Amino acid sequence: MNLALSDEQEFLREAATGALARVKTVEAAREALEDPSKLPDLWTLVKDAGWNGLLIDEDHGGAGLGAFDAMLVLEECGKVLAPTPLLGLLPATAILNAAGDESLAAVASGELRPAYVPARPSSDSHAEWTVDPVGGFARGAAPVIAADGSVTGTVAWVPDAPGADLLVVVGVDESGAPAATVVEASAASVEAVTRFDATRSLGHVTLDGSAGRRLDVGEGDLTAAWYLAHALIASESLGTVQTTLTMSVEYAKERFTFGRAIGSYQSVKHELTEVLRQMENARSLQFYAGWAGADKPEEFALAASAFRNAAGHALDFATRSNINVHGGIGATWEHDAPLYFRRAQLSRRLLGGTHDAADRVASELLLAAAAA
Amino acid sequence: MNLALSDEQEFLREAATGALARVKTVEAAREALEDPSKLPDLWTLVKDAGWNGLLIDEDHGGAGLGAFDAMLVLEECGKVLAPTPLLGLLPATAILNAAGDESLAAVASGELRPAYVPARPSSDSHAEWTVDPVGGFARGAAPVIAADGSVTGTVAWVPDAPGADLLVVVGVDESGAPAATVVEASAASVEAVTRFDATRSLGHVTLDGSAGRRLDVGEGDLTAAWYLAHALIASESLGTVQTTLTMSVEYAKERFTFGRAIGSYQSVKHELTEVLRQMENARSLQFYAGWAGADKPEEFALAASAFRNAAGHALDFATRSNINVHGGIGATWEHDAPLYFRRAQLSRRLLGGTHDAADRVASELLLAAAAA
Amino acid sequence: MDLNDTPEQAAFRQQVRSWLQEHKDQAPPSSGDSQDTAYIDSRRAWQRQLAEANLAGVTWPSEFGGGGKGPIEQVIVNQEIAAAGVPGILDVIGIGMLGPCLIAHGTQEQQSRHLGPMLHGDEVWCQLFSEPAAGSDLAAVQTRAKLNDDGSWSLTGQKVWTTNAQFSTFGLILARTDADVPKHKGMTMFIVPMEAEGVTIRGLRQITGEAEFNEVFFDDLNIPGDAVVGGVGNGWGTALTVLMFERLTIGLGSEGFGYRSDRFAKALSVDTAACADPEIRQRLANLSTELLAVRFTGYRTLTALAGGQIPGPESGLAKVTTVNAAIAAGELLADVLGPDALDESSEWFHMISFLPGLKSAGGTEAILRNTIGERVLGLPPEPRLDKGIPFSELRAKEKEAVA
Amino acid sequence: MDLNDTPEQAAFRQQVRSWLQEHKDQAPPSSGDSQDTAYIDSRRAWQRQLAEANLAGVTWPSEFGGGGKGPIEQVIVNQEIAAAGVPGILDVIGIGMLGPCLIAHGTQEQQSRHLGPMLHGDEVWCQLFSEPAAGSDLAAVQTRAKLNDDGSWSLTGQKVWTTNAQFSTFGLILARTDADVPKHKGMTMFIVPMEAEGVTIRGLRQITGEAEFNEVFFDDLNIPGDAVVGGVGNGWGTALTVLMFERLTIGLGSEGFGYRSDRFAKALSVDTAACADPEIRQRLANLSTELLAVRFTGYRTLTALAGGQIPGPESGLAKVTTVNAAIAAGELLADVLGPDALDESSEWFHMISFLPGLKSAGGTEAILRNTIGERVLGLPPEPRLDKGIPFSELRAKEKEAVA
Repeated sequence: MNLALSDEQEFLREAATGALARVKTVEAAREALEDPSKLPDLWTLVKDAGWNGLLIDEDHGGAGLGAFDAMLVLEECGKVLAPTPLLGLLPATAILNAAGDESLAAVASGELRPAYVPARPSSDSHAEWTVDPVGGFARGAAPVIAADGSVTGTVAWVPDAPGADLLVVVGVDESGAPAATVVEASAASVEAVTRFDATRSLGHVTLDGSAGRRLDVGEGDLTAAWYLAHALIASESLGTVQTTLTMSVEYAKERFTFGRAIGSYQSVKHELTEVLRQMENARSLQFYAGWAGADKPEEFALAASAFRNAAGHALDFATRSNINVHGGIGATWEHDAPLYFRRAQLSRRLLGGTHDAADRVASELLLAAAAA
Repeated sequence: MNLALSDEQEFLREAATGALARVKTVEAAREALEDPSKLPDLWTLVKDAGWNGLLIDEDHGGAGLGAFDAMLVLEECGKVLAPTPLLGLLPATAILNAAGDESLAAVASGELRPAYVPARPSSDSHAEWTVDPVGGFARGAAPVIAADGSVTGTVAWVPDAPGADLLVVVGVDESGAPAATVVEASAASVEAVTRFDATRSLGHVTLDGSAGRRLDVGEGDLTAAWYLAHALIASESLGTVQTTLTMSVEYAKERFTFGRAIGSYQSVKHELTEVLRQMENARSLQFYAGWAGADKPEEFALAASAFRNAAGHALDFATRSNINVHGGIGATWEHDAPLYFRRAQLSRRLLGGTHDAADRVASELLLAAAAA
Repeated sequence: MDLNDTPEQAAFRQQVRSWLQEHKDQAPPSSGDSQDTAYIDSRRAWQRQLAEANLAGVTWPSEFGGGGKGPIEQVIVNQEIAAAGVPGILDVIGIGMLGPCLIAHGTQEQQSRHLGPMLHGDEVWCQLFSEPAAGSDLAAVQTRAKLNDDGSWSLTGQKVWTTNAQFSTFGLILARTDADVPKHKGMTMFIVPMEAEGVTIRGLRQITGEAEFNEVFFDDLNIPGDAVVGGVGNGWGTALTVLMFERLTIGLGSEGFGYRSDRFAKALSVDTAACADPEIRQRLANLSTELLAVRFTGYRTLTALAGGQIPGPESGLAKVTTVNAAIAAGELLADVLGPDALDESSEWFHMISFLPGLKSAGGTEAILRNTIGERVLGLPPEPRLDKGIPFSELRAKEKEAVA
Repeated sequence: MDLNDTPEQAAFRQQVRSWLQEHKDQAPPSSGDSQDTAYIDSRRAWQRQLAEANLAGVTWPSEFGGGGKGPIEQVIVNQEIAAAGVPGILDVIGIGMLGPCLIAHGTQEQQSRHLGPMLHGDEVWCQLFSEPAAGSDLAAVQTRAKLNDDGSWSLTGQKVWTTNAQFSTFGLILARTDADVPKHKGMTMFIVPMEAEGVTIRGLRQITGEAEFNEVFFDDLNIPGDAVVGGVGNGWGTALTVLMFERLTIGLGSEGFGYRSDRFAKALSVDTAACADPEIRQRLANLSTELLAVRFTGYRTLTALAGGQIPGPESGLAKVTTVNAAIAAGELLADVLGPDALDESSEWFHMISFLPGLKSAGGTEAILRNTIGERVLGLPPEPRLDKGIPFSELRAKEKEAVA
């Protein structure tokens, strides 16, 4: 029984820290709010690090690593708000890899960048596969994929869709069964949208009988991709939480009020201890998701959903608490704290939302209980 | 614009405090956990104070007072966990009074004690009138009242039903429209039940074609009775919150740890300030319910539901926090703190539950928004 | 218990209403760009009209040009102005807090020179208390006023969170005049000219992107000796008067910054999926319950005011409740409406972006809860490490603690 | 990253499992009345069997009769015992915390006299640290041990929250031997006979109605000089060792007191109305997320232990998480099942009634968060008013402050 990282994983993490440290990503996150062109293009950095091939088998030119390794990379990206296209890319590569698709070599080499166009698996409370709508609380219908791979439907708020070469679209076939197809970006319409957090590239994807290559994948692969995306956004959130906790603790030691460092007051001390508690819980669930992803696939849905739920709540709490600890100055444009708050506000509403991840935890537990 | 109590109301409150002070109700609340016979019978006290006739018109022998006056009395009862039958009695008298029923004189004189057998009005999310079930989350069907006043159905956890002479049953007629009938207790089966809080007399009422006198009341009267019951249990809760806050504050001044009174620590100070905040909010909503009850009937449902929601949450928070402030000793059998905790645990689940009161707040707001 | 007007109040309300009916078309829009001089001028002009109709400074004594009325009448005016959909006075801070302070502590010269132009909007005022290192701990101000031989003062330092500074003529500033006595003792209040040389005003952008506050820098500004308000060394006492009137103004203000449950319910009511979701309903219900409570807490405060009582620190709890309920509302709305609720064009963008800062505006929640716990519940105070220590030593201690 | 056994661990697990298969029918029921001597005796006998099979004191050095194994093996034993549905050792406190303390600080005589009978369940031990006025602030103990001329000690005072006192043969007690030095300095640890004259044990009933703890009164009890453990005046250091082993035992314990999400889900899954309610689902999900996290926090702690690290104060966060999640579970279950969930016959009665007390057991959440904030996050400490002051003066100060 051992949850320690392997040497390779430690190295992967350090390499990521080092590579990302060479770009002023946090500064860019603020500047891009007013001038999107200020956002650095990290695609070359991603390719040089080989992250695009992380989940692709070695015999297809990838690194053949696992979900947990991908989580470690996303965590480092989250620490510095790095605008990498990995959240959209990695689940796409996982599906292509499962299908042994012809595009794998080009994807592993970085010639082609795919993006995952997600669909939400059915659950005990929702019989259909669904997608995120542009707005409103009702779920959207999943795209319909024909036998020839052509696909029709609309999926909103797709991470990293703008600029992608390939869209790996998850939807349902005529019989309503989950299916996937890979579409040339040129065959689809992708409306680029950014909201509140300039570092997050999103797209509204509209497919209108768009030609595609039907992928030979099973329901399990498509379900796994959804939860992989959850584990990745959760890891990214976990990284951001770590950064804000460090910021808050430093400030709480230096800022004085009524003759004492504010960190000596229980109100501040206990709030930061609560951030630590939530962060450590999310960290523990990251191990759960990593372990289940590798050794216990039947628990991956529960583990990844619980991880996202915990990390999402931790991110909401930590970013607000970071502003509180800093006082008024922490809510000004020039301060970094609001950038992490912006990240939290948007992340919370992507990929079904933290709220849906929680519902999945209930779904998995209730199904297991009924089965037992 | 003036929310001050009238002199009569101040007098009513002081009289209640004085009358209840003559009985060791809190001590009895503990003893009755092991020996129910230790529970004092406060019926005579109630009659002497004239509370049984509080809501009955003067020309029927009552005091002709309003909902707010009744709330003030229940608040005093809540402060000392007094086991009066008022929660079940007062809404019953309100219905009988609206119907100008022949029993009013006997009820006002205290010869007969009625109990309200409640039904929950329909809402935007539930089209039918329903009742509390014995167990489980699904709502029970309201009793069916025939044209001749006879009634069939089961209503669980009815406050103060055991020992009542008359049952004022709210249900629906054959057409599903709300109706009420008054049944001799002897014509119904009332199973006395107590759970966790020995001061709370409850009954499972089963009516099987029980003969009754159909009451000439409108839907408005029956809806008002439901919300009156909410305003009363909320007032009772508010009283209990005040008592626990006083206990906690006193202890926090006297108990020392690490060389300081525990009340000087922010963790304790802020928790008690939070109890104060929730208590004051509930107090404000008590005024809202009192005002709406008298001058703004169309807002009474919203006001009473919001009041119960606020007071219910305040009671949960205050009774737990009272135990926390007292530390381990506050969770021992001989201490008073657990008695208030018991009250909170049970009250939270009666009359549809705090949870349903909150749903009503949403219901009223959404209906108003849709209408606007 | 009665929320209706007395006959006198009803008559006053009618009179206010009819005046507003007559003049409302001369009113500028209720909101505009606070950087736009033309808009601000229109608001000045409108304040002047209100003042001439005795609808500004309603509670000011009539000898100073005010309405000489009570708090209820002030609320009636606020309610009618809101109902008429026109803006109220421009200089809420001057008329609500600083003018009353001059009336309480100012010299006759200060009163006759300043109160008229303030009331009529000719001269807007700002409050210069907070500093980067003196927020919740206001008595820690470092802005220094040095007495010159000619009896004038030289003012140097930085203030922050200053509303309206960009178009103010005067400001009331709390400055340290003696650093060798304990911190509460060595301060003095001054009137400062905001358009003078040596005063630099810089907008302070919030998360919203708007400069809702300012930073104000004083570089050796010379101010005359008769600019002292309330006496040299009495700055803290004078400041407390201002803060008391601030609570009073908030107490009289209409409920919570326009964060009203009916607005939120309206936005959700159009989404049938959300309306049918019990969890969404519980969240709407809980935050609405808090906001409804705040409304009636306001009426309770007003009842106390009308009874001649001054609102105590507990009135700060209404702010805590309002801010946290509005934060919950922002989360709920964005969860239901989706990321578009976060767009700058969204009705909710400003609320969601502004609230994190509002949470610590006017003192952090922690300090507020300390004050209430000690002054209202009578709990023992925290150990204070800054009591009785000369301000200069205190600063030195902090510096070394961090080093 | 791997949660599976190594070949050696698998072999050990197999060996434990087969022993348990062979002997499980000789085991008493896992739960029984702790006031019932017959039941307790059956648990003693079972512990003896476990000890002879090296399944008690797994991590004790073999020279003291222990298994001489590591923490992982201890967990494997715990897991297999749980899986076999048989009770574990009776004297968790003795074997988990007090025995290891004697091994660390006891004299050779104390070790050879006590460890064997403790291990075999012939003599159960209890921990006598907490007092009515010394809970979170353990160093405030007032139980007094006076040195007699013959070198023996006279012990007088009251202890509280003592588990197993009613059937313990010995106790390890923290007593004040010098009140004229600062509080952490004047304490000493002793071994006390629990069945002697001058020891009164009184059950302390909880909200559940059961006496899950005891109060223990010492009235001039005479104890020999060689009953001192770890040296006179070193009581605090000795106590810290016990507390460290307490954290370790908790770290190795199976997850949170049996408060498991699958149990709660099972109870809800039969109520279709509840299962269809999004708000109920969110509540189940959120508390379950916390409990799942605690399970893997346990594995992380174990990884650290296996790597030779001692669990730090942060491990206390798992207790906070577990207690609060279980409280949320109790609220949820009773909301769904109704008042019958509060009946003494209910599966949930004990949890709902016991948790309010458990919240402050072993130190309040506030003190725990202080410790973690200071020791883990490195935040500055609270001002301490009791530092360096002789204990006797400290008590006087408190008395006058309250008066």
